[in-house]
Amino acid sequence: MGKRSKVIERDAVVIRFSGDSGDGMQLTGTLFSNTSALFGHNLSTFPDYPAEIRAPQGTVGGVSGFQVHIGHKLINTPGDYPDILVAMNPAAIRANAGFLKPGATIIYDTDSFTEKNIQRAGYKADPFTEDKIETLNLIGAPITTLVKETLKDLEIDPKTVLRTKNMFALGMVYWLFDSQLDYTEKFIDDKFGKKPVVAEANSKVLRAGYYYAETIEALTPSYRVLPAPIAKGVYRNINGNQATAWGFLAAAERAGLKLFIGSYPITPATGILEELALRKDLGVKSLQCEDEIAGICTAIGASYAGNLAVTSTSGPGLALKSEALNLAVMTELPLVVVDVQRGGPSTGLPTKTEQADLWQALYGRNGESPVVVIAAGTPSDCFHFAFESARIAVEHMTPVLLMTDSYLANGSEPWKIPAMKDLPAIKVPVAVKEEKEFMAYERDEKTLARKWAIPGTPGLEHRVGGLEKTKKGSVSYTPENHEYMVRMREEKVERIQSEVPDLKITGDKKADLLVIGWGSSYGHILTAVTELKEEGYSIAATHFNYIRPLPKNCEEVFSGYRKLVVCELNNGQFANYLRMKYQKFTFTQYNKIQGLPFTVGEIKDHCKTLLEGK
Amino acid sequence: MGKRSKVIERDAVVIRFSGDSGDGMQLTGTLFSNTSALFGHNLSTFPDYPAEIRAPQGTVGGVSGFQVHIGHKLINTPGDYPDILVAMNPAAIRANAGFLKPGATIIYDTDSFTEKNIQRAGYKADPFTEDKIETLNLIGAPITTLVKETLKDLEIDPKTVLRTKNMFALGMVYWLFDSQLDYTEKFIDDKFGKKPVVAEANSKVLRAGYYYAETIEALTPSYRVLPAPIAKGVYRNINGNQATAWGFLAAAERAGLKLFIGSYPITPATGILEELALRKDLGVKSLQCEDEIAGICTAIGASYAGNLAVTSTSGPGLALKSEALNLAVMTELPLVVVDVQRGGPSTGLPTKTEQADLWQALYGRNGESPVVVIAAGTPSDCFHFAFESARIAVEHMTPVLLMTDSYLANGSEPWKIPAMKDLPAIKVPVAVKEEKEFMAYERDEKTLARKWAIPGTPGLEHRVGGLEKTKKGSVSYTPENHEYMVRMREEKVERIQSEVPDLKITGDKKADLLVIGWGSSYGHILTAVTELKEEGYSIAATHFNYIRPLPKNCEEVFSGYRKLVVCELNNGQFANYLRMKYQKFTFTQYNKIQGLPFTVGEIKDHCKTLLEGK
Amino acid sequence: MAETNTIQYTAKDFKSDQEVRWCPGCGDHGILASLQKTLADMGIAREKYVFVSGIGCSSRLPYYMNTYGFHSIHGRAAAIATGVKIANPDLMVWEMTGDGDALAIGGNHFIHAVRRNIDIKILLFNNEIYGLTKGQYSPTSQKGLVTKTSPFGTIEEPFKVGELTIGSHGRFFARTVDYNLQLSGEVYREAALFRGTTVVEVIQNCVIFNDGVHDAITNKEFRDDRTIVLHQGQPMIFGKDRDKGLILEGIKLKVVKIGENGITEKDLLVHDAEEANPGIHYMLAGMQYPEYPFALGVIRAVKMQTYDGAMIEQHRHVQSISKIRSVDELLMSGSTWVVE
Amino acid sequence: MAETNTIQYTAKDFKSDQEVRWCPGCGDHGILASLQKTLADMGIAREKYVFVSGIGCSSRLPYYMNTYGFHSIHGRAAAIATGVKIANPDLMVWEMTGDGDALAIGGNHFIHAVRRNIDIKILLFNNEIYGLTKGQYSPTSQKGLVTKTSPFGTIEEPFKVGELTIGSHGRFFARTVDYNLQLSGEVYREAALFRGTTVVEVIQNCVIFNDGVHDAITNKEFRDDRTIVLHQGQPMIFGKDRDKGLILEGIKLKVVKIGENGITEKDLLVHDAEEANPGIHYMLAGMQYPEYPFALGVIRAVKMQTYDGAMIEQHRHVQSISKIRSVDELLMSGSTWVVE
Ligand SMILES: Cc1ncc(C[n+]2csc(CCOP(=O)(O)OP(=O)(O)O)c2C)c(N)n1
Ligand SMILES: Cc1ncc(C[n+]2csc(CCOP(=O)(O)OP(=O)(O)O)c2C)c(N)n1
Ligand code: SF4
Ligand code: SF4
Ligand SMILES: [Mg+2]
Ligand SMILES: [Mg+2]
Repeated sequence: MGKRSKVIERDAVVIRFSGDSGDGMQLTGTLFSNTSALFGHNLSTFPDYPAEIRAPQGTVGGVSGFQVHIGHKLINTPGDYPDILVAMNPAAIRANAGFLKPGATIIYDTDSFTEKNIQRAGYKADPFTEDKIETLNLIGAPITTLVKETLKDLEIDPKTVLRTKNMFALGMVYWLFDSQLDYTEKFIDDKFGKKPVVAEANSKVLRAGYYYAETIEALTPSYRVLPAPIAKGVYRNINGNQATAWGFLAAAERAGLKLFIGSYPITPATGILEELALRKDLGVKSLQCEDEIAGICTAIGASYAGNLAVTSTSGPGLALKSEALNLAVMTELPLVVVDVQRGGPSTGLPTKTEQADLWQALYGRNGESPVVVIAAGTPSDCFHFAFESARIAVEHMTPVLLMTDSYLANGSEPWKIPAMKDLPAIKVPVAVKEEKEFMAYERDEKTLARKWAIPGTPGLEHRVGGLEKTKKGSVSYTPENHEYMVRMREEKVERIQSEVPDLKITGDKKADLLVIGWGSSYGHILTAVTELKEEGYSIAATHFNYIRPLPKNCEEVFSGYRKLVVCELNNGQFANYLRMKYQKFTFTQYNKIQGLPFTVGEIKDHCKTLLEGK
Repeated sequence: MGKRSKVIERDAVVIRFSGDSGDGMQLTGTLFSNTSALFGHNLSTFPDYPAEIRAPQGTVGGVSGFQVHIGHKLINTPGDYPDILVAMNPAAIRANAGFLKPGATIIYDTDSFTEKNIQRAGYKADPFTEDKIETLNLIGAPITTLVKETLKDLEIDPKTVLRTKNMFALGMVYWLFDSQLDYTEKFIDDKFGKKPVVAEANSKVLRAGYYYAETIEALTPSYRVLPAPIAKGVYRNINGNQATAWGFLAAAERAGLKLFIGSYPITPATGILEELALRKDLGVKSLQCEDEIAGICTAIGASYAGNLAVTSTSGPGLALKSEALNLAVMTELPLVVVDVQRGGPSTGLPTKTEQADLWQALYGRNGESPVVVIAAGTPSDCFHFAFESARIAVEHMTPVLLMTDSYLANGSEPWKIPAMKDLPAIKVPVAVKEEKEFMAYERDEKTLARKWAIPGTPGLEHRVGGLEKTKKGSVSYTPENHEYMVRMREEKVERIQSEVPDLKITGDKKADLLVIGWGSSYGHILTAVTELKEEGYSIAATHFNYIRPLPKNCEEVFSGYRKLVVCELNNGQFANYLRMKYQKFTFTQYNKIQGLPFTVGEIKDHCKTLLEGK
Repeated sequence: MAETNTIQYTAKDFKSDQEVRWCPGCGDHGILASLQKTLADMGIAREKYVFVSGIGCSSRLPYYMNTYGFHSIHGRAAAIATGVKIANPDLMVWEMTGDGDALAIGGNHFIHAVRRNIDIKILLFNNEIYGLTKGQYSPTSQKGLVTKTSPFGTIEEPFKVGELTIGSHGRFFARTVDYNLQLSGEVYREAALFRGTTVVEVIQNCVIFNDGVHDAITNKEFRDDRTIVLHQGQPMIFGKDRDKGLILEGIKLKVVKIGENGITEKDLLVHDAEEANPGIHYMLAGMQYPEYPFALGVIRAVKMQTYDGAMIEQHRHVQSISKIRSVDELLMSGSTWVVE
Repeated sequence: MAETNTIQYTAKDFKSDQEVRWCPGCGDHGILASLQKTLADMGIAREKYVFVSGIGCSSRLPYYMNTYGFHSIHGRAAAIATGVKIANPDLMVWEMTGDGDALAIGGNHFIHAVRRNIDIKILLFNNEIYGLTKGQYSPTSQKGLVTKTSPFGTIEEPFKVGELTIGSHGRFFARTVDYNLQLSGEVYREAALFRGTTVVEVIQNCVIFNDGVHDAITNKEFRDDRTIVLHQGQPMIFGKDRDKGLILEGIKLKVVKIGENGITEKDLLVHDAEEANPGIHYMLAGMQYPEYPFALGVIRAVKMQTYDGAMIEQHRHVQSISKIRSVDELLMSGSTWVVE
């Protein structure tokens, strides 16, 4: 397929599609990653939407991006900075100028570089010199003109013609990677099946882009990324919200319960509700409620009545749910609350990522209010931890807070599809009528969980509620009973520690520096530490998914290192939590509060400073 | 006034009035304490209501109590256990049996010891033997009969007759203390001015009780508590909620602002709203809102529009306010949120006291959300700290969380009335129109507070809101701006440390044990440590009213002691907070989670164990 | 939902072992008694009932019913009840609430439950005061009422429960009085049998904090002249001597005297609770003494698909067309690839 | 409140320096333009205006007004606006809100603001969808609407804004359409001049997530035949040829054709927005195509004391009778004693 003057073989490549909200960049990115996945690459993706639905065309505020990281080694992040940027207009250059790899390639539509667009993007005249990126590998193509030309014989309206520009760019990129066009052509056929002309137009333009790239000499170097050595199995791409939703479906099936979700839409959590709303075929009861409070309250009602109940939200919504969450604590009902974190405080940065709801999750309620707190580490991880959250909630009769964030929710990666039979069965502690009087708060000796007495069962009629209760379930203001119950609720949650897997270490058990992370920074920390180790540093990493209770072996792990650094996207919440729990260790902290994930480079730099300053 | 076979002179005496909710015990206790105050005693009082409005008559659940501690030395608590119990029925005996001083006197109405009442109280036949208190100084009087007898010539209905029983008991108690009846008679005249027969009946019965006590020999020993050496001034009794409300009134006056309160009723905080609703004469704008969220939101609106804005609630209400509190954090508006803590989690023990909302106050919000947290130590203290909270909120343009609790809210003590001119003037950072463009988030160099641009001012039109903002007040999603603003908001709160008074020490700067408390445990800890010191132990105490920021000299203070113990009415929240902030010290903790304040005895016992186990 | 009339119960079967803790003389006692009696007569199995409540004196009721009960948090009973009903449509879900619980903090859940027409039976104890917190005004307190938080009288107009219900797209609204066990029993039964959100406002006396506030319409001496009990298909007659009635004059209701100005029973409006057009029900629910008699009985009862019913239907429909029947099938659906 | 007609402004004076970020073609642009024009014409000093909003596309409006503005949190605008107005009754407070913001999460504050009759001007942008969060159904979405959270169609009935407003004891309700700048201007002005809570429902098109949902009544071709613009004191006539009208038949409204069956203009109902009895307004607000024309204009405008006005009055009254004029005096009042 055409000559290639220079082919660069690479372990991994990062490519970013960037353009106006209307330019179809999300779709383009998705198609590219699916094709890569089919080819056998490891990959990780991250979309980056503007906060406005449609910010003014051509402005930086309106730029929509989609980054894909493909590789034949393990890919743990969507990549810090792109090797290849596809920029549909000057604003896309401006938005990305500060975030490109040295020597990166930029493919751009020269037709879009009109005076008006250049100025709208905030440039005076020449984007490349003004942003000092004229040294990069710039590949301009008159995409708009070429697209019009390509489609001049088809009978379609000009709007539709322009909407195919992204396919031209995608075609060019495919040539760069020597990829097949089949998958994308099939997708186009499926999508526009009902409008054959549109399908034809898109295919035509896709191929036009491909051949254009082949034709012009400028398009070197081109890239080759070998397929990755991947475990056998059936795979699919999955993002964090979908994985979360599906994890709950799996848990419901393995528990033999109906799944109930009561939620109120909020970015970036809405996807969970949307995904589950589709699953009427699996009997999911999805309620879009009037507000977050109703979201959790309907879930509590459903839990009381015997469903596996879930409510999903983001930070501001979690704040609203906190009073009712305590009702679940007091009534000891199983419930999973998902907090897909975003930038705070208040409305904050609603479309950006952050890990600053940890305090709220642990402590944001009146009184002594223990709940289980779990945080997922990667998009596909969300499946596992959603399942785990539901399992723990049901088996231990307790609310569980599952924390993900904007980065996980929207990011996606290939995921090896598990079989339901390989997942553990969830044991539901249903109360049954016995001879003796039913005691609503009688506890299992081992777990301290009470039994789930489901309305409709004859003979188990009982009352629960938010007031302090005796073992029987009657209201009690007795001092000793209250202290006893406070300690029981606490102890019940603490005992779950016996089921929490031990911390794992990446690297040696003893070293100069241990990098500690939790939740969504997993991939970045892992990559940074792996690379540093390869570079010869004495370093290791460990990662927390279980925040409360913490794993048993924390002390043992921490003891192995001279320095400990906690990296998180907030002002040090987990670091402080560890300080409080493990007073004898000195935890330094590395924080970023910018609405963005860490870059691998940032973590490496910080670790080097720590190691060199030893 | 009659012979007294034996008069016991005492530094302090604790007396508890106890009876059915309908027996008027709260009024009796209040009258007794006011009389004592007039006589010149130091005192502290604590009422103890049942949770139900009217629990079934004659049951323990329906017992209403009022405890008064009077003394001629400093009185810091309402006393652990009473020296004298006035019990209007068997249930009152049952409710208090476990909480009496050795050798205590019990005055009771023998007429109420009917078989029915005895059984309702949960006894079989004889309360005194069944509860093993027959050894105490029991003084039975046929109060019901005597009251009927006294009033037989007055034309009043039997219900009213029975309602005067409390006055008979009060008369007996007054004789015990050789008190004057003037104050109470005047009170009776004022209260029943419109119903002279009722006034006469009450006075008659009061005197009848007094003379009855004088007549029966059994009424020895009697007590004499000398007046206390009290600072000159005008005094009044004040409870915590009233003091809080008045502190805000004072602050508004000293700031030259109108006071606004938006609240929703909730036990035990309602009194603040009720008190301020009375003050239309001082121009207070009091709104009883539809819920807690509206309470804080109306207050935020009022603050935006230039009022000194306050919202008051208890734990569950604070949970509901947390989302909106973050709006105040983000918009940097002055606001005081009062949390009158009660037993939690959830509805918990709504009429009982606890200090378990500390975590929520500090951390119960999404994102990085710094607010000032202040806790009052005694009922009258609430005045000072309400004033301080308002001052800090306004001068530093920040929300402040003021924490009191059920114990402070309902407890009362004499309070030396301050003059407004002696309180500091509050400097309001009002924005004024200048030449240059108005920047909504421009900060004062020293405090980092922004200016308050009050709607209605020409030329300062601007927008604020919950999204992250630039200095100018425009929405910004820029990574660096967000990190900068997060740090500014944090730093603004931290800088208030320069105005936080240093920790004070009761006892020596170096000793074996430092007892650390915060908020309402002040009196109990102080008393316990003072007594232990007098008993020769190497001990000191320090107390926190400023929780965030903490006082500057914490480290210095902590360094002076071999052991540190944090006493609080929760499961160790402040202890953990200190662990996180001062990692190098080892804090032990002493907790009680029973809906009750500490007793002095408990603290002493625990300290002794710590000191002896050294 | 559960079938009726299958089991023989007496009111006692619905009494729990908990001591009733309302003030002596409180109207809540009557409500409880009437409810226990009604349920016993319905013959639905006891375990099928769930009583959900918020917080308030009224919200204590579930403790006294020997059924499943959930005494939740302030204002949220409607949302919790919704969850219970959706989770298990086979249960009969009652919500016990007060004027503060349902209409102050719980206002949003109230209007949305009504709008959705979810099959829960709401009993709103309207004593026009916050009882449990010892006497603050509520959203139904009459303007000017002096309470602890309105020492100089309130300055806000109250909601009328019926107007708010119908304004929220309500299909069932009825009203009764605490002491009238007979009427209450009838109304509760109608509510129980109706499929959809039923709002029953119970005029309730709080002897401690708002005693006698309903006197103008509940006092024995005049109540027959100042209230009208509406019955389906019956002319709107009222008065001790049954000599007064209601007619429509222009766009308004009007009280007339039978026999005067040639008015006969035939001229009166005939009550039709099942009329879908809400206009007349809205006016009936809003009637207030002295201009009008205060309306009792079932004022509106218009059948409509319930939310829970529609959900069941939609599930059935989707399940009949979807190819996905298990999580395994779901996970394998759409774009996947095989690594070998 | 501020006096009108004192200052000369043009619409431009009310434009802020912020870039307008709604989608091209969004109905919000028209609302903004009409509002800026109306305010300029009112002649009230710019600094007297406060625009409070919640969260949603609609709630972005305050950024574009060169007045005081508070873009708050989701659903709470009514409560915040209430605080602003009470704190400083001299301000003119506008609330910008959406169907989700005002009626889903903000439902409780909405009905209570309306009930209290606090003098705030509510503009509810009704696009029957959640725009900002990218297309979920709202409490005003028509039953059956397919959205991201209702992939098989919603199963709940919508609120009608006018019914809920009147059911909450509302005194002012009006309706206009985004693109109709003329009518909108008139309605906004009426709302501004009315003392009390004014609810203006603006029928708004969301081009991205619910495009054309109002077409049946907004399409140029039929809109004159399917809507009726109500004018105070005018007969209820509508239609392209102004040949249709409304009459009352029994307890219901009915559409008639002038000229048919002997009907003349005189037989038609005459609009009286000031009629206190809410029955007819309730029916007018509830009218829906195709049975009825959809009503626009000021449907209800009944004067009543405002909450803010009543508070000022009560303050004056108490201040005239109380002896306490300063905190010092308060602290010294009641029982005190002197220690010398
Ligand atoms: C979140 C929260 N806010 C406030 C309260 C306090 N509270 C309990 S009941 C109540 C009002 C009760 O009034 P109503 O519903 O009319 O019941 P009633 O006691 O009159 O029957 C209030 C304000 C609470 N328990 N929880
Ligand atoms: C507490 C909270 N919950 C949810 C959200 C997410 N949210 C923002 S706007 C919105 C709905 C907006 O709908 P509407 O009010 O109709 O405004 P529109 O965008 O349609 O103008 C939602 C659910 C939020 N910002 N805050
Ligand atoms: S306070 Fe009122 S409503 Fe509550 S139990 Fe007593 S009488 Fe009934
Ligand atoms: S999403 Fe809809 S409502 Fe929002 S700006 Fe775009 S068109 Fe307008
Ligand atoms: Mg009530
Ligand atoms: Mg909308």
